[in-house]
Amino acid sequence: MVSLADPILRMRRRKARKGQGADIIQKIAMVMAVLLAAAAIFAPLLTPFDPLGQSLLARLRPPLGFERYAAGHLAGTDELGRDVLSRSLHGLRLTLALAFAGAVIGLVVGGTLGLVAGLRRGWVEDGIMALVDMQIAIPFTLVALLVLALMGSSLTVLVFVLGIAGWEQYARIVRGEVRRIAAMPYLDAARTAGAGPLYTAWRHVLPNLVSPLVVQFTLALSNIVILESTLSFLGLGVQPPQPSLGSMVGLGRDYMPTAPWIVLTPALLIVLLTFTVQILGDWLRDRADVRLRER
Amino acid sequence: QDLTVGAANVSSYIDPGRDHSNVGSQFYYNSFDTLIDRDHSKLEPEWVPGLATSWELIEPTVMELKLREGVKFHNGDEMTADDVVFSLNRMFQATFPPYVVRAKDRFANFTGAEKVDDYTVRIHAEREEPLWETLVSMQQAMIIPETYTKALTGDPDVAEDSDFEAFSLAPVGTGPYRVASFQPGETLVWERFDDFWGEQPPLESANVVQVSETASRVTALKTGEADIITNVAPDQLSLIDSDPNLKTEGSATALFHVMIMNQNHPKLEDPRIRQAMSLAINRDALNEALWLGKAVVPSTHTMAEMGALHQPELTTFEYDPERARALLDEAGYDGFEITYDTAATYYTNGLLAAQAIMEMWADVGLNGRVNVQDQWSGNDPEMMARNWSNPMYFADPFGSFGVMWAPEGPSESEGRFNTDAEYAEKWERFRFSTDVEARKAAYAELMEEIKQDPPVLPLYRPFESWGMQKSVNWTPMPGHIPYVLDFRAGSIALAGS
Amino acid sequence: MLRNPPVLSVKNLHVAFGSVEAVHGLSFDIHRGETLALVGESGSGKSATALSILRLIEREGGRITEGSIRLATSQDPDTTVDLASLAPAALRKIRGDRIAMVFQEPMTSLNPVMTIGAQLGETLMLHRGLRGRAAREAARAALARVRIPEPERRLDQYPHELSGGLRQRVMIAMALVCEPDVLIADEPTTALDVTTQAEILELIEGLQRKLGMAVLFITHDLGVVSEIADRVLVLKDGDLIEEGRKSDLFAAPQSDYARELLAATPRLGDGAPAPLADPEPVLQLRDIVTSYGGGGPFSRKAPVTAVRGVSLTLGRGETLGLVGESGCGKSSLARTVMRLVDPVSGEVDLLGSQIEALDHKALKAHRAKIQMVFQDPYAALNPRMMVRDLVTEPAYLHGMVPDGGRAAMARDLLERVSLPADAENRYAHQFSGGQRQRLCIARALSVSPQIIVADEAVSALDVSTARRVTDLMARIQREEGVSFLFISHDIAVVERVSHRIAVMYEGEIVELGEAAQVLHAPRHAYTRRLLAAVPRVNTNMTFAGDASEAHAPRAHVPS
Amino acid sequence: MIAYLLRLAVKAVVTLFAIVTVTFVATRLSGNPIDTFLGEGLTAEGRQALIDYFELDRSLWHQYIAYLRGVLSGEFGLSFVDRRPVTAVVLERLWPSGQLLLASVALTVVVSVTLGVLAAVYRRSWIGSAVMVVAFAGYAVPSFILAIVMVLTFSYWLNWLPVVGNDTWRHFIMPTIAMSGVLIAALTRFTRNAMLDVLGQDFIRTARAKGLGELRVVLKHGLGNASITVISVIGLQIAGLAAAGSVVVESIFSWPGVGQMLVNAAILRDYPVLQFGVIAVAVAVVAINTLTDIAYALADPRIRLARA
Ligand SMILES: Nc1ncnc2c1ncn2[C@@H]1O[C@H](COP(=O)(O)OP(=O)(O)OP(=O)(O)O)[C@@H](O)[C@H]1O
Ligand SMILES: Nc1ncnc2c1ncn2[C@@H]1O[C@H](COP(=O)(O)OP(=O)(O)OP(=O)(O)O)[C@@H](O)[C@H]1O
Ligand SMILES: [Mg+2]
Ligand SMILES: [Mg+2]
Ligand code: NI
Repeated sequence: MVSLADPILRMRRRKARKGQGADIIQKIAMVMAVLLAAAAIFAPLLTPFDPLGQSLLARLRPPLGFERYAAGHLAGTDELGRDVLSRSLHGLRLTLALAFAGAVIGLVVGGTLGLVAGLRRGWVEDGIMALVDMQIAIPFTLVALLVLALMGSSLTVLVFVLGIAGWEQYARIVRGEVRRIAAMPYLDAARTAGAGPLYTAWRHVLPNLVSPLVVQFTLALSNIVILESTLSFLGLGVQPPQPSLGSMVGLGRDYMPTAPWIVLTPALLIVLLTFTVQILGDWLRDRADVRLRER
Repeated sequence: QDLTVGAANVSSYIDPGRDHSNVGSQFYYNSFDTLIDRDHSKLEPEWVPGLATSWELIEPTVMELKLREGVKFHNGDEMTADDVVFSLNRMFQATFPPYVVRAKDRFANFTGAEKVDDYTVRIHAEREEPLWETLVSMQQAMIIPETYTKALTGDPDVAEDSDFEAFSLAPVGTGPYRVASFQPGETLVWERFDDFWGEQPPLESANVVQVSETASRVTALKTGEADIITNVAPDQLSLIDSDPNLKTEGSATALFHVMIMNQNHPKLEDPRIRQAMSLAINRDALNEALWLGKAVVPSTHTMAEMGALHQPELTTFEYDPERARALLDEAGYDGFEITYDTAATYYTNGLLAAQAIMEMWADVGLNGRVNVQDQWSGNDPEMMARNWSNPMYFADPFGSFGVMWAPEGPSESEGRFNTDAEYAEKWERFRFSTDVEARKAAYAELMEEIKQDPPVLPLYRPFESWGMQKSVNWTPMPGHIPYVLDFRAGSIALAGS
Repeated sequence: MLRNPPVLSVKNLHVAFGSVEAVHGLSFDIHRGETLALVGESGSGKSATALSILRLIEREGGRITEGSIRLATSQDPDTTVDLASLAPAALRKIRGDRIAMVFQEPMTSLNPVMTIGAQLGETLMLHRGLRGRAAREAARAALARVRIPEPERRLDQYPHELSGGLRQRVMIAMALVCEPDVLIADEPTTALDVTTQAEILELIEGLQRKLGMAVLFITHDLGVVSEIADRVLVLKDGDLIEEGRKSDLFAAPQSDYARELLAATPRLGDGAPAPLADPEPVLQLRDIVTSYGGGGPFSRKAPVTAVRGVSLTLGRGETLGLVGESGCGKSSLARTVMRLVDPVSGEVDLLGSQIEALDHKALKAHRAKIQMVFQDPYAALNPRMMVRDLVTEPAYLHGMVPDGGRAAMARDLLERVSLPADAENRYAHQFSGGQRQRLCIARALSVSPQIIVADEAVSALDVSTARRVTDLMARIQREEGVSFLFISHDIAVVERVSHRIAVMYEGEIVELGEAAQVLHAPRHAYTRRLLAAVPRVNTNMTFAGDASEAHAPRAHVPS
Repeated sequence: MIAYLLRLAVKAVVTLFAIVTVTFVATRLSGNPIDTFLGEGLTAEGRQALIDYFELDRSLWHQYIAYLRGVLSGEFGLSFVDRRPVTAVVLERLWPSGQLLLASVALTVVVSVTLGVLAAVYRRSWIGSAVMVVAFAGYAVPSFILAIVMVLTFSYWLNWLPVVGNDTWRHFIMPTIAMSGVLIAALTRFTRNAMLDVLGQDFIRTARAKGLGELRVVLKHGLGNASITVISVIGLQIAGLAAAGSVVVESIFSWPGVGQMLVNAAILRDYPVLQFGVIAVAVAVVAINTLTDIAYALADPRIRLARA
């Protein structure tokens, strides 16, 4: 019978929801997420040192427990004698802020374009999808490079660049979803009820986009963290002396053989951050896709 | 006897006339000769015959040179006066734009070269020239083959621009190594040139590979993939020195890292502010921290290489935070932001120094911000301050300060430095006086002007280091311009040969 | 008759999914040459039982918690192996060789990227060790056996190149390729048209007679049961309710549940509502032509003309039934009437206004007069809207109710379709299929329409649920004089509700008349064919008429 | 199929034309190249001489038309910096990059398909979790960190592998792994999801009902179908990610490829190189995309056999 869905679906949903707790890795990720967010938000309160405060006489001091440890600098000092831990936490803060801002921009730009493409069809859709194809064909690092080289890498430009980094992903997802939803009978139902396109988009299409977008948003977050660090590697990321996780790693990499601690803390934070976000994103995706959980 | 060099940079073309970059200067001396050479093991200039066996001034403005006979170019052509005249005049009477640039900033006094006979040439100057040998021994005056070059493209009898373009990718000289292969920005392979006129060099071949990433470069040295690596930052020295198979060599190179300031920026017009920017910087502290004290902090724009014109007794630049504060007060500095531009990686420790300087500025109440951009901003009217380097292109104050800060020179053209008639007059005396004392005095006066209305602050002579296998016996020589990789006889030796 | 040991014997079978038990102690035997039908409504555990026999249930996340499934060995019918505890390797030898299975969905049960030949060959190689030519020949023979035209050519085709009926034949051929002792058919015809269904049933019956295998036939359709079964098991919520010979069941059902099931099953010839005398026309269609695609120069598909010159009139208070096989254009007609697609030509006259060419704004005023109820009650309700908003949305959009009045209106509507008033705060997924369809009707009623187009409105529902929904519609018609355009491919259901019936075939109305006339004196050959294909009860028992029941394809077979 | 191919071709051409235009405009907007690549210390005259020499003062429109004409006749101009035809500059570097890309994609496909299948089949056991954790971790480590850590470990300390250049197969090991890290992570997850999707479908049950062994069910029926979706992603994601990764990896391993060159060209505003480089990369990516679209169509009979 066609209506097999009802009891099975309900049961699966229940199972899925119960399943949430089961995975230890996901639990750990959630705890990590809270810790990281707290560390970022309260960085100014948590850190004993000014992240920009230099001490040229105490450069490159190793972390606690090593010879030449400089008192108070638990994670050591960097190439200008700044406290690595303080910088890392402030870096985490900036990186997270950047990632959020970037992901939101991507969401708005890509989401809007995808929505328009999905709803309008015709040449509008073709045009937008051609843009998407183009974006895919030009490696984004190059685009970023060009824009940053052109406009100088101020924070605003950087946010903008990171923001448009993932727009085409959003656009593709939204368009696909919109088209899928557009084929759903409940849109026909709304139309026969007299709903106009704006009402339909707002009331019927958007709410159904929320969960795929949330998933994409988390993925974009971690992608942006990585992208920011890659741009920093190329000298185009957050500019010194301002610390971001990416720029600390990017600029500190020359010291990896001699003073690995400069890179270690921020690199660890990057890995933790992206790892956490990815797992949360995947968890959200599995949750959103009932079928995936069941098989 | 082969050798591999891991270089931070390999240039994108090889033409000694066109180039004056820190990257390019690494490569010319092995493949090209000048007419007059100098003993590079000595700091004081000691002229020795190069492609010319003798030279004399037959008039105050004319030098006649006797050419060495039997000198072969790498392509087998024999060098004659035609080649020399062609090489010199491509600079002195330049038409190819990249040459024009170089002609203006250093060869302006030379009107042309002329062939007397197959092995005699004359160089004509417009005015009496106090720096004959120095200028003739410059990298830009190296000799290239005429027939070969002209025949590279188009009409084989005419030197088109495209000939010079082509030459820079397939360079041919008279030096002890010929360029066997060249991938711009990647690799350069030298092979011993058997018909070299002088003493045969010790290496069979040498291979320069660009390895831009510091960690990779150090690693390549450690794994033995490279025998020498360039651009070792002071912080990496201990790493290499601690390895029993490796060692480092270095010297405070004949170049200043400088901070330039825009005299014409509306907010910096008051010289007191620029003086304060300068006085606030504790260059000795930078040296101690970033260069482990190995760099040299000058009191004025001078260096020992300049021989008679070395004037360390002048104090043009100093550290005096108290005075800086006072000057700012006097000038009514209101806390506006001063940007300090720097490239991300071009200068060793450049970015670190920039950040440290911001702290030092903050100490005296200056509100500075580092602005990292790879784009050259020295000609941007918005530019307030930035880092730069001022190499010694040849051993004279003119070859260092003089090239950049001449009236209507590059700095003035870029609109961040002003000169007046008085400055021009002093500059004339400094440039053309034949009496050394007169030149010294004039230079001191110029320095005083710079002190009063500063457009520049030399930070230090950076300590440039090379890492190498213990078996390699090489060290930078004091008589060279910065960065030259000199692999000629007597300059390098490999143990166990 | 000699004692005939069962070929398959299930004892006290318990199946659980996680902690939920789906089958609670089922026991039955099947003998060689016998067809045992397993009936019950959705979720009663039919498939769970079938999958347990092959031990495929573990792959679906279930478990046999208790009981035995004994299969007679091929050498000696008196010795048996217990499938419930057999080792995987031995089990694999039995699957496809001694016990084979045909699944419900022919569209998705074949591997889309392998040719038919390859898929058949796989089984042959596995169990018969045939390869190359021999395998191909055997595969061809298997296809020929299920009477697939041009079997040779089919071997190199992919599933998507075949129609649904052909695919189901391939499935059967694949199941029978090793001539199994037991064939399990899990709703093998549910996804098919009545006419195709009749052919498949006949095929299975014929093959069974020829091969003498035992068949476990799973269905929820009593009509099908009456056609094919020897014995019947009735299942409800995992419990065996009734077991017996087919004739006994139809003649004298023992349990209440079986009786209820029989009663709800619509039977052709039960009689239709009497035709109305000259009702005032509310909807008139003239020469409607509708086609899809062929839009721009880059369009992928050639245009498909789904409706070809249809003219119809619907009277006030009347129900017009529209029947026809899948893909004949019924939904397209409905969508045209609703202006969800624009007709290529023709006129739609709604209560005196021509609406076929109105633009969106002008149309809106007319939308309140005509509403639609869709086939799939799951997809027709936005899963993220609350019931209150769902059912009042049309009225709200037409400004018939202020924002603040929606709750009250929703309660009123829910009451009219006999749903509890507290349902207003729930979401669609918290209702059963029948309840959802009621929500759809309530939603349509919110604007007090004069016409409701019901496109397969009960096809997705259980017989008993469907019965309750059609009753509800009849009541609404009685109370409010609403006209229905009632679309279904199931003639028995259509008969029960329609004053008049229109038969559609390949986009055209081939026959239109009063219900009794169309059903008893069909004029058009297609109508006769349609009627003949409806499964009939061929016991000489209680039911004088024919039995048939609603079955709706989940994925429609494209024609 | 023919119509499908035609559509692909049209799409590819349109995309490339757009890319040519956009890169042209973008490079022109990005400031005067003179200041960057010959920048320091030019006199005014010298500067003007160079501007004339490089024809940088012509109108944009003029330059664009000239450029388009050049593109159509295969002429992309001379590099501003080393004054060679950019085609030579770029093409000689395209192959090393291509080799690295191919090696990475090969490694990625082999590893991630294996891992992805494992993760899907054992998704309820620790094997599946372990694979996924590794995949997540791979995605979380920026490729330059991975590269430098490898360099320090395997070359600096252990002295097992060379770091400079692309001469022997041993030179390929680290760059390939560094570049594949992210790709493997991405593709593994994708393969897993695609496999889960397929393994949940009806025909898998049919295959099991036939008595097929689990290995054959998973590989032939499961992977056979999942590979269709996986192929589509290889083109789309992998090509893009790889191109992005190459910039970083090439510079660390002194790989003579386009990635590093493009970065330098962007910084130096060497328009002709940048333009042709971007176009060359785009052509490569579009070609890979188109090829995968074709592979996709070939793998999926539903598209392959669709009539025009
Ligand atoms: N994979 C599963 N996971 C959990 N529960 C399941 C699963 N499959 C079926 N069930 C539950 O087991 C019970 C029996 O399901 P089954 O599929 O056997 O019903 P059915 O009689 O075949 O119904 P239908 O007519 O819809 O096919 C139902 O309550 C259903 O919800
Ligand atoms: N959106 C569409 N685009 C293209 N063709 C369509 C579309 N919808 C339906 N068709 C085609 O139009 C024809 C009629 O389809 P329609 O859905 O009206 O049939 P139906 O009688 O309602 O069938 P069913 O009983 O399966 O619902 C079919 O051939 C179908 O393939
Ligand atoms: Mg079932
Ligand atoms: Mg329909
Ligand atoms: Ni310079």
